[in-house]
Amino acid sequence: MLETLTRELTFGQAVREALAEEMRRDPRVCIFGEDVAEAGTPFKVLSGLVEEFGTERVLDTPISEAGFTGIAVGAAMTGLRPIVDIMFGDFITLTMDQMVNQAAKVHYMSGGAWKVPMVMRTTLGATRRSGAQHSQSLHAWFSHVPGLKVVMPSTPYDAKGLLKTAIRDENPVVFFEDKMMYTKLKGPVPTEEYTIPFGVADVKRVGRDITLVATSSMVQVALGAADLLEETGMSAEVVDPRTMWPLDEKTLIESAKKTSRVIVIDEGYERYGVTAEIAAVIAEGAFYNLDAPVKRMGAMHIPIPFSPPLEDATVPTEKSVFEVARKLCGQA
Amino acid sequence: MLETLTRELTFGQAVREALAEEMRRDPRVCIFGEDVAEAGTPFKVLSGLVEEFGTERVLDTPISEAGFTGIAVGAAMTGLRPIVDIMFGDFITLTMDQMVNQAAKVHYMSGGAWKVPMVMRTTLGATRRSGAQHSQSLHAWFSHVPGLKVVMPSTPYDAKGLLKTAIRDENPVVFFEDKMMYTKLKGPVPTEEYTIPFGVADVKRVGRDITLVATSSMVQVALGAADLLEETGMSAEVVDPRTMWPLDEKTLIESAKKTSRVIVIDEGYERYGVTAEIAAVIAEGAFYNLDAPVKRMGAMHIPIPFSPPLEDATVPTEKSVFEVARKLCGQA
Amino acid sequence: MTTATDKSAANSETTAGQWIRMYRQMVSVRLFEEQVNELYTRALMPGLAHLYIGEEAVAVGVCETLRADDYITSTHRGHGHCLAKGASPDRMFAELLGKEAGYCKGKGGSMHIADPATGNLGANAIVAGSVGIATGAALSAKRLGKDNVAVCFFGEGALGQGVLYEVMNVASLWKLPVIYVCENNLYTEYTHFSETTAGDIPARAAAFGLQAESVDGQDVRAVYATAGRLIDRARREGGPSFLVCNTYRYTGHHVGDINREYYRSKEEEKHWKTERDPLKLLADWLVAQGLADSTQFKRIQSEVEAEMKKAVEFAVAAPYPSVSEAGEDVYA
Amino acid sequence: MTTATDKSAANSETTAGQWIRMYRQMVSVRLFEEQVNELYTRALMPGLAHLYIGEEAVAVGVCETLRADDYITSTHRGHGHCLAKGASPDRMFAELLGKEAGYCKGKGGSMHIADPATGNLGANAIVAGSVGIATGAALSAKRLGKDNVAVCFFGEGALGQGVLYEVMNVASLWKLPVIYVCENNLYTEYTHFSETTAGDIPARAAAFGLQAESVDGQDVRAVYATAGRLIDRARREGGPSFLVCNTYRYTGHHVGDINREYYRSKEEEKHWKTERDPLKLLADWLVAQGLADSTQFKRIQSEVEAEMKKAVEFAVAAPYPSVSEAGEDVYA
Ligand SMILES: Cc1ncc(C[n+]2csc(CCOP(=O)(O)OP(=O)(O)O)c2C)c(N)n1
Ligand SMILES: Cc1ncc(C[n+]2csc(CCOP(=O)(O)OP(=O)(O)O)c2C)c(N)n1
Ligand SMILES: [Mg+2]
Ligand SMILES: [Mg+2]
Repeated sequence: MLETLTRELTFGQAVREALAEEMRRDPRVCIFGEDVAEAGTPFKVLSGLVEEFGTERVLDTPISEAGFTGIAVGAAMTGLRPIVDIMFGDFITLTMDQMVNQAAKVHYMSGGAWKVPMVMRTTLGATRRSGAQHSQSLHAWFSHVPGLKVVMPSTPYDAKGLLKTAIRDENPVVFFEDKMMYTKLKGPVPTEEYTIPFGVADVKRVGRDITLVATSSMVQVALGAADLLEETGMSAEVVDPRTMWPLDEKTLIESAKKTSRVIVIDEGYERYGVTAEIAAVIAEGAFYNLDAPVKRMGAMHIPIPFSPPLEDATVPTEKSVFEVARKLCGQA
Repeated sequence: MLETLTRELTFGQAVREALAEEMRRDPRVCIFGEDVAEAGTPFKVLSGLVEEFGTERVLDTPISEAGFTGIAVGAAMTGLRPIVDIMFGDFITLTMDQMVNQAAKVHYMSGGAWKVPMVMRTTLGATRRSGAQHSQSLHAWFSHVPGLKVVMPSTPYDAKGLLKTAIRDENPVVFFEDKMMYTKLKGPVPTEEYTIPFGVADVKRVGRDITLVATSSMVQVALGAADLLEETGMSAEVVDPRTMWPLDEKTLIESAKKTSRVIVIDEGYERYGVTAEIAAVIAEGAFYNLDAPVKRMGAMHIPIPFSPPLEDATVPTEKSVFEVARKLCGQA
Repeated sequence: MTTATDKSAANSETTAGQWIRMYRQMVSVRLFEEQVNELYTRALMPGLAHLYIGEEAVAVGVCETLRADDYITSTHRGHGHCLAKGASPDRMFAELLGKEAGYCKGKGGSMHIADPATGNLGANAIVAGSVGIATGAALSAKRLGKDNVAVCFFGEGALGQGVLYEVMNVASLWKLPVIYVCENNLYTEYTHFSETTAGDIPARAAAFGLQAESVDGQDVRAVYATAGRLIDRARREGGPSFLVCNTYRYTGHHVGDINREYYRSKEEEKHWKTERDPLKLLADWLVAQGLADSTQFKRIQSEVEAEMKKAVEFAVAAPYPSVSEAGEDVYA
Repeated sequence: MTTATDKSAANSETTAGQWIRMYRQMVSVRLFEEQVNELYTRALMPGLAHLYIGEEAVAVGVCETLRADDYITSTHRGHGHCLAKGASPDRMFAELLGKEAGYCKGKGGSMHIADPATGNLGANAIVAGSVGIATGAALSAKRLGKDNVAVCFFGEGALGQGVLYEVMNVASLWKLPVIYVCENNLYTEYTHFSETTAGDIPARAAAFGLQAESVDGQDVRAVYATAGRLIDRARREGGPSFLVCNTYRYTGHHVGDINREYYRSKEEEKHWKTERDPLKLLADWLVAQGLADSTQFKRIQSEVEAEMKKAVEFAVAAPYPSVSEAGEDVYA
């Protein structure tokens, strides 16, 4: 294999690069959303795209999440490959009908006659001091809906490779980006073209004593916890499913069988959240190999409070994961 | 205790009786929705209410699910106790912003200053030949949202008692009714006033060998399966959580500990559905007592097809539950 | 209100043959729907259906001005649009019966017929559910440099849904080739539209900058002329428009809605059927103009009757999909 | 457009003392916001805030015509509404800093201040998120036989959201005492409103049967007169209305939006600040009328400055809530 050149990119830069490359590759790809053009979104993730691709392909919309998502569905059915930008994941509430009753079902209801190759990019994650309506991680809803695919990248590398796959997919794909990572997380990204297939979990760290299944923002938390555990002589494996649907059950179960102890960590609300599905899958699939119950760590089951000390308490941290892991292994 | 008179009511009659009684009891209670007044809804569940309470309290709205749900939130904050009627549970897609970003969070975001005593009544359930946009069971979404309570009655008795509790609750409550039960399911309902507290599971049938946790429409399926199992000498316990939130974890775990085998049955999509939460709770809480993995049976992970033979295949049946139970107990 | 005396291009060029073709199309829709009712009463059709009888001039008048590569989106009351856009009755009946030979392999049913070959993006069981799709199709046409247009049919009940205004705003800003056709048949299910619709209907669209007109929806010549003008305008990049067609459904909201006197009088129904029948109005005019005589109408009637009978037989005899197909077509 | 020369009741009865009170209120809003910016630049405030500077005449002109028991709902740019409706700066600053002493115990933050004592149903971080709430409050007022009204403030960006039209339709049908106040400050985040708003703004409301007017939002006397008239009308059961206030925000979309030249010119900003300043316009008029002189304005300025300084000190010194409070106030 050829040596691959890589650079360090931020998460936001990796997303932008994926978009730019796919827009160059396929003239049908276009972007709509609020303040996506000159402003490049409030997160500045799209900066520069309108300059390269013009306002015909990077379209500022009114504040009409349902409307422009619905327009994307129709555009996708008829020859474009739209990417809609939903600024805060909390606003997907407004798009549920278009995504769930329309986008997700068109292909099936039409007996395969029509298809909807669109991507919704949106955000998740708390601790930004943005209050209860700008801090939720609502990916569990879309994960529950047949006909949609749900992607949750945790590194710049994954973000780029998975977003390119999403754009080329023939189905509606929802792509959740942790808003705190855009500028804060850097990582290596090859200069060469690559894509990452859906449904393939990534073992972010190999370990022996416990498996930490973590998604999106929680992958770095899990890796941090694994470092802390290592200092106490424990070896943690960190597995990132990367896509909620399709879900790579096999890799999750294999890791659980190997380590016999599992914590599932996700930033969505814990109750009826994605940790429940993943825990249930593992508890069933690795039933005869588990030495302890599968633990789940999600956001507290409360609206996200604004006040910093309260907000910080709602989300799993390296320390809290470390402590739960120690306890689960009978070390505390 | 006095002897209580009971009659047989249909599920729909029990719902109507609860509404009528609470409207008599509290003049602040009012109903809005589409075709709720003279038409009494397409399911005829509200027939007669407008005649008794007038169009000031039973209000026909435009086809504006988001709009009238939002109006209910504001009305609830300022002195009314609105009940909104969302005809098909599939249309909750349109209300997610009002329910999740507004109703569920007002109390918390205001530091307890305002409250939102409203009820959303809606439906779930397939096999009505209504197609993919009129057959979903989407209660998992609301169950995931802190600030909401979620109720899923399975009998006329429970429907009446739980609905009265919902109307008296000071919080937004979502009440899911299986549309197939309205006229098809009859059961005893006392003539005397009663309410049923939230968060208390009901053991619908006591058993020994396996626990069938079932919700809403699936309770009758589980009871039927239990009958079939009995014929083969197996004793199944049927536990109905009745409210998804608050969830009576204790009763579920105790039953699991007793029988050591569990199937969780619900008509929502299985993936990332409520079966996942319940299975995860039981797998954790009864970890040391389970003789087999917790099994989950939900709707197939596909949009609900119209064609009868296909639609029938999407939902758990007495027979399929029976078979899974036999297998789980090593009998097949 | 535009009348048939309009001297629009579309109208003046229309030949006798075209009017007779439109007459036949209207007969087809009516007889198709009569067969649907028959299938329902003979308990051969699963579920319900919403008949278009009485409104034939709208679908036919509009669709006759469209090309095969123009798009339409339709509603729960969609058989008329579907047929008028060119679908064959046999595959439509097959779909209504949930058969493999149906347009959607039986997965869609009455409310979801879709057909790429005739530009039918799909009927929709969500009120206003397709307004985004139609607008998106118009966006594709514009971006891909084609001169085709999209027609979005909906009942006046859809005026209650906010998403309509969201997409009209965008269509107006982006000058998209889309025509919103509002079929005002006076009722939304069981409620008169005046109870749910404030203000002035065309003014609503005009306020968003759309060209807005009203037409007698029982007069196919008027519909054809006005729709033709608006469609032509859209094709020549004149932007979106809105057309209210005032019409009436002769029968119930759905096939099971038999006793209707609590929401509308028999006299009212009779008035429309006898005085305002679109087939009769066109036939009378053709006769008065000396363009056709009653033998022609009789021949058309019996030809179409035979065609429908054959189509029903085909559908009744056709096999159901095999259960294994339930899991197909979820993802493209 | 209504001007200050209107001979409305509200206006002619207004005394010099009232105008001076309004001047002081506008100064309070401005100085409050300057302190917010200061707190942000000193890194004492968590998150961001959206300043109301430049728009003071709208909140003050409207709220001065309201009673304490009238309701308002507000937006992400809500400090001005809150203060004008009677909130105290100290508890507001405390809320912005996430302190226990804040209006929402620190759980809400800048975008969620709510206060039953002053009829403030809450600011809202969802664009158009409170339109249902305000309309529902008006419904309560009407049903409970009170004569209070609800005012719904929103930016012109909310015109993109369909739910606004849904609730205006209902308000019009049910003749609810609600006034929709659209603050057109020309920009939605970083995009000029003309790029996202088709047609004619007041015509949109008029088409739904609302009384619709526009007013110079920099002229507090004009706002006061026109709002007073519409509010009075609502109170006397004249139904809902819609008031566009044409205004401008002097600073960025939020405190961090410093470099704005890519979306608007410095000249434009300067023009509004120097020619159209609401404080200056009122002061000049008061002087011209001989109702006040510059010493009075100076005194007001220094009194308010002192008040704000004290309020900030209170807030900075106030304690955070204890972490255990995170779990409180989720359910009432
Ligand atoms: C979002 C949504 N709400 C409610 C319904 C239930 N529903 C089906 S048809 C209908 C009335 C539609 O009236 P209109 O749009 O005038 O069409 P018509 O039936 O008169 O052709 C309603 C309320 C629905 N299908 N979708
Ligand atoms: C539903 C929703 N979409 C997008 C946003 C992000 N957002 C916050 S403020 C804003 C612009 C609002 O503009 P406008 O309504 O004119 O109010 P202004 O900021 O000018 O006062 C946007 C798009 C949001 N908060 N809610
Ligand atoms: Mg209608
Ligand atoms: Mg603005």
